Amino acid sequence: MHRLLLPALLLLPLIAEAGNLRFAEDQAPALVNPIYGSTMAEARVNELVFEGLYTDDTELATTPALAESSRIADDKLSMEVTLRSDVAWHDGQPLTADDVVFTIKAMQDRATASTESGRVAWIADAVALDARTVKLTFVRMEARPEDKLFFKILPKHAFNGLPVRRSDTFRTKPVGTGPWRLALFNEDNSITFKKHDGWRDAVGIDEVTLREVADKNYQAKLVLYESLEALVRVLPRDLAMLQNNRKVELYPYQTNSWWYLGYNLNRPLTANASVRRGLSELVDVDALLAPVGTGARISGPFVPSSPYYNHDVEPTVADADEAATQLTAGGLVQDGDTWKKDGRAITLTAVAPTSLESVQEVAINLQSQLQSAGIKLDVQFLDDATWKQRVWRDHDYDLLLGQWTFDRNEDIREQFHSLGTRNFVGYKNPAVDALLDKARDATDPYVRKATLREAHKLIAADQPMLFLWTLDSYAAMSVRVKNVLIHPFYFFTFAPKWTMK
Amino acid sequence: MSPSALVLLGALSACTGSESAPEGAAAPIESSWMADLVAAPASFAERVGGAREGWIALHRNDWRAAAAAGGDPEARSAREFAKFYAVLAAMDAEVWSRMGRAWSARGTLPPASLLPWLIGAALADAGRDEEAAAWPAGEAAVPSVAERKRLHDRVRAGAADLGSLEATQADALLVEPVEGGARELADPWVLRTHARVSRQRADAHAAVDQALFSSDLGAPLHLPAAPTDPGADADACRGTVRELDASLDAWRTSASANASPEGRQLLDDLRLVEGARARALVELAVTALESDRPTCALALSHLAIDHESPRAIGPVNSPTLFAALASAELRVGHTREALDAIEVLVAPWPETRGLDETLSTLVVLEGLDRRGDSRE
Amino acid sequence: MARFAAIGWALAGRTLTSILSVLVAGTLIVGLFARAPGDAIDTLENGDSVRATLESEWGLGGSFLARVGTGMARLSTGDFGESLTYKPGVPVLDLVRTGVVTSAQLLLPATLLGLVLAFGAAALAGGAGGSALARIMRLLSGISALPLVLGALAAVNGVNAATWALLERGLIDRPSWFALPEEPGLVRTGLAIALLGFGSARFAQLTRRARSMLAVLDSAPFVAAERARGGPLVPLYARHLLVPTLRLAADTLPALFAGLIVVERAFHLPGAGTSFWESCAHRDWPLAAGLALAFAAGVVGLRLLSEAVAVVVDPREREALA
Amino acid sequence: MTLRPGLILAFIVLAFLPYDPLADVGAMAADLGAGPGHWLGTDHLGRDILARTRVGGRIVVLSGGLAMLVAGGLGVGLGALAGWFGGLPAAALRALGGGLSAIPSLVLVVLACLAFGGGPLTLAIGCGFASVPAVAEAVAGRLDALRREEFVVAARGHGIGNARIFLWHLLWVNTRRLVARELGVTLTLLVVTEVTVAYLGAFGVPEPTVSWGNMLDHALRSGCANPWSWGAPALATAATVWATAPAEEPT
Repeated sequence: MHRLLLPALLLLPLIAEAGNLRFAEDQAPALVNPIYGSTMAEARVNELVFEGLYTDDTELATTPALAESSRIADDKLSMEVTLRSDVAWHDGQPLTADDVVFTIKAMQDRATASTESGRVAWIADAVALDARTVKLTFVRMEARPEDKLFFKILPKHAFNGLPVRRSDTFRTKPVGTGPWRLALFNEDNSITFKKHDGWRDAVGIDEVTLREVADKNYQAKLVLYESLEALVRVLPRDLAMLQNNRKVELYPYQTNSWWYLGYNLNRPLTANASVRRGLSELVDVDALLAPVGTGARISGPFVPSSPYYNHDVEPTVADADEAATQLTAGGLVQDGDTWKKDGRAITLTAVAPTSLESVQEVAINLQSQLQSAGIKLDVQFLDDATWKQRVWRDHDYDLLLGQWTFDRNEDIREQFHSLGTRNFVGYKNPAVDALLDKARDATDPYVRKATLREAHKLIAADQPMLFLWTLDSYAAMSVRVKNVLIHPFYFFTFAPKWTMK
Repeated sequence: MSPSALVLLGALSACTGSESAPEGAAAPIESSWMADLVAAPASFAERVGGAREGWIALHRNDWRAAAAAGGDPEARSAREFAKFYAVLAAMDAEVWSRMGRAWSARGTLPPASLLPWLIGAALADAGRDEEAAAWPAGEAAVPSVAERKRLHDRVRAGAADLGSLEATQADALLVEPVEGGARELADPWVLRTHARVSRQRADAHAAVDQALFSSDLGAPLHLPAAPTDPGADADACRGTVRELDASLDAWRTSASANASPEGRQLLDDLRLVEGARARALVELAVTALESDRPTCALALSHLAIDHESPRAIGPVNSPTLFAALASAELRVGHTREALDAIEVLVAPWPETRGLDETLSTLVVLEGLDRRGDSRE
Repeated sequence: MARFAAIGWALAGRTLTSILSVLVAGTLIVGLFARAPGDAIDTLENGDSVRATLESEWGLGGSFLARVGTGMARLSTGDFGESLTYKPGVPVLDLVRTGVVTSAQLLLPATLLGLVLAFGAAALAGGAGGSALARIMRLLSGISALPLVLGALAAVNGVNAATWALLERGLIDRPSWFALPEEPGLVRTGLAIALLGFGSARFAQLTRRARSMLAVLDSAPFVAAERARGGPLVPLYARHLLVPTLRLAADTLPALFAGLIVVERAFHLPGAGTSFWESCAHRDWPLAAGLALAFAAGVVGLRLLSEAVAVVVDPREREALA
Repeated sequence: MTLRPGLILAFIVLAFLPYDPLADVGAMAADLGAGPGHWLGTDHLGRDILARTRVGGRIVVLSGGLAMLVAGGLGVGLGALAGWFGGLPAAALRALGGGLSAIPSLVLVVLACLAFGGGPLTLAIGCGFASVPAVAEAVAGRLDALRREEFVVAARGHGIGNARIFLWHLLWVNTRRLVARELGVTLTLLVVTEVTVAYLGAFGVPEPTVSWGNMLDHALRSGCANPWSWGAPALATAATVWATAPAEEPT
């Protein structure tokens, strides 16, 4: 019975002191360890507790965090990073170069099985020259390696060597260098963080508490009832309630996420491009969007405000006749009011993740529209584990309703390159592959923009997916929280500057 | 957003939450045009007079229709145009400046391109001479660009009409072929030309006393004194907005309590309070931008937006609000969010396409080496 | 002595069957879990990149039968292992213990409340009777038949809204238990116990069983004799009701577990019910199997206990066994 | 309350009157209150609530029926075997039945939905299996008690074959009311489990099949615009549970 859980049984009532910021997550992180954590909830908690060599400044430009300075070698194949001297771990130990080397080696170690190893794949070797300098050699030439040194650093002394295990005692008492230290895992999955007094800068809020509120209906109400001071994502239907309230302020923030209806290109029916185009033209997307909330239609794999969005490509519009010609061209026959292939009525199976908010409403509307157009669609709602197996590995579906969220670089390579690890619709277009490679290597922003807009056009023409919409997302903050600056992806990067009245 | 389909906020919150109790002292709003209108709804007809359509268009922030209606609405819309273009012109110069700085810091500026000359031209045109000095100046090397510059000079001198610029807005100023693609360069003068011409037109109109649908709330609103620590500026401005909200809530409750049913309907259907509040906050945000307090301008713009239709121009969200928001986001360093705000203006205002393109190039430039990440 | 031996043998037989039952339950649980699509590795973000290493470490590789084999092998040697994805690395026995302790604080009072309500209503109905009382009883059992989900959510939202209305008008200051389901406190636990004991048609079932038990006793000859002698009826009833009530409790416990999961999720109470539900969603089969087995063993143990008590207390049971 | 056959017939007929859940979807008619076109108003997707509550009965009839069939068939079969022969089969039944009944029925149904995918079929078979031990124990107990009764010995004396005694005298005459009560409990179990599983997560009856659990879950999740959207399914569930739970212990 590890020590920490026992005291939690006392469950002292968590009353709202002045310095206690309470925020809600749908699900508390199972593990507070950056080399294993990768859901958004875990990324936000890691932002409170750990630090990387570099981070974003308030103007979202790369700025040193644990690193004091760095020197890139002339051949751009290696660099030397000098660490700050005034940094202490939460348990008082000083930060050393060995910690940085240990973290990189741990993430690259096979037996550790770190799901974040992709972040250090570009580092060939890491050597500690002295207590405060690390020499990194790269696999390829890197123009600005600092942009890729955001991964969080772990204390070597808190582990007993490699391989690192999920069940190491580190999980009961995570140690970082961040502005808050993890004080207590509470019984009801909430986590309490206390200010790290030895941090290199002032921390405005004494205590931060993560509350696990699985039922989204309560989250907005708890902000109204002043049981929570911050809500990371407000549901569209709660906007009106919170906008009226003078004790809460809404902060819009940019997330590059869009919904799509994917076609399985490995299935004979949906492998045919005209069938896909026909199906897309049967769907009235604006009617699907109505129950979900405010958002904007898209015609390709980018959000409309993205630099790579090609505005010359129009979103598909519901057009029954055009759909009919496309489906007939695709080899389907319209018999009465149902579509048939080789004499048999068309029945498609669609899968959707239950964890996606309002996905049930969208699926029912979609079924209703396709049924009145003569195509029977049955939808299966899968929980996360079944989704991964059915969609990511077995590709066992005809249609797929889902959402992708990208960070600021909107790198669609994994989704649309024929070798992409997340290209589970099975999309292969050599021209698009060439464009994606060119965009990745381009050093001229105009060229990258033009290339990816061209890719947008080609992908929209191939229609591997019916691109649906992007939704507006908001965070809600109590007015008692002052000086609020929200990082669009990691949310808490500037939290040390926040204060509470 | 058609006026008739205005969202009645009260109905929505009945089920999921309760109205917050109003508090805060009454304010001199009683002497504002809103108070007179609600007290005597019948007076709306004669205050609007002949240009009824114009005033309705002004209420919807559709300035072109208001200008076409002539009379007072035309004068008021001319002033709105001038303010709108002034904000955009200043932002345009800032985008060119930041792109120039970011690209030269990276050291990969294409030598054979006209881009450096354009950056210099934009900065010089905006009067930022010491910055322009670092960039190539002199005659435009490409004849079509020089010809465009002369067209702008003629329009600014009044020798040519603004309409002649319309034809040029459809595509880029210059398309430079580059290895495996093309570089579409935007026109660096168009927004300052619009700003100057609209300023001249606004001054030509006599002052308008009719304050209907204006940002005048009885007592002039002032920016709070800039605090010593720039970080706390946003909160100081948020404080001003909270005081304004408190007095607006107090006035609204008392006004609708003793107003006639038509007065109350006018108040709710036309969203008079939300509209006037948004206009007042936008005016404050523009002043904050001019006095170089972007974080304050950003806070004011966020609080002015009607979150129910956040990407549509209407009685609450005016074009200047989006311009001020984009400019504030850019100056605070949130280039991507600035692009998000400008996006709303590109369709109704084609002359902003050039600014949109240059801004999107800056966004790409800043993230060129970042490692992309995606999640379901 | 022969009689004692016979009883001993019979009880030993019963214990053997009980152990066999727990094993049957274990195999069923592990089998169903191994059949489920998607495994613990799938719940990890980009888990596929580390599938090979984790599959061998967590015993998830191989065919369906292989997975059931490893699962049963580990369980039978008492090695419940560690939670894989819900609370990575925490030994399953710890989680089961804390879960059962927290849930017991709900289950036992709820069962008690259910029985007290049932016997109270049964005694009242049996006594003066009269249509008014019967109508109230029917209404109560109707209300208790309302889905527990609705009762739980209505309770939470209703109590919150009422308190907030009072709070906003300044009539009361902020109670420490406000707002449900977040803040721990007596109101939250009390509501949970009341709903669990009374909800999902529990009232109707228990009252029916209680009334039949009382009816049997009322007509029993020795009770009539005792009443004729004017002696104290209550201890007599108590002695005779002990065994059937224990058996009734043993039967209601499994049914209460369904209500437990709903109540724990609605009131955000961290008990065995929430842990079980989360471990299913996370495909954390060691924890899910551990929890389900603990509960199965608990139910079988309680049944065994009620039989043992019956044998000790009731001579007729002893005869039946011999 | 003993169920009058007429009531059951009306319930079944009402449930199976034609209704196309998908054709009823219409965003324009979302969240209407009770009105002329829709007596109980519409839900957040514009679908008529009265019609859906009525059609929700299909799951009760179909899945409920299947669950009772599974519970009845297996339960009576195993129970009769153990009751009639006693000894080893009785012990085997007690072990098997004990194991099955030790797992809470919701856990069994959830694991079945996890393994075979949610839906009315899995729910029915899951609830059926969860009720088998109760039915088997009831039947075995009664048969075991009756086996030694005089009238059985006397019947044998009259030369009536074992099979006839077993089938008519014991199974039909004496245990049918007992089995009916247990099947009533099975039906209650199905209705309650369906609502619980729909609220908890991914395993309920999938759209667009109409079920009270779905209706209740969607209504609570999408704000409480029209009170009937959660009121109607809740009342329907309560009425069914109340009706199928027999008031008195059958002798």
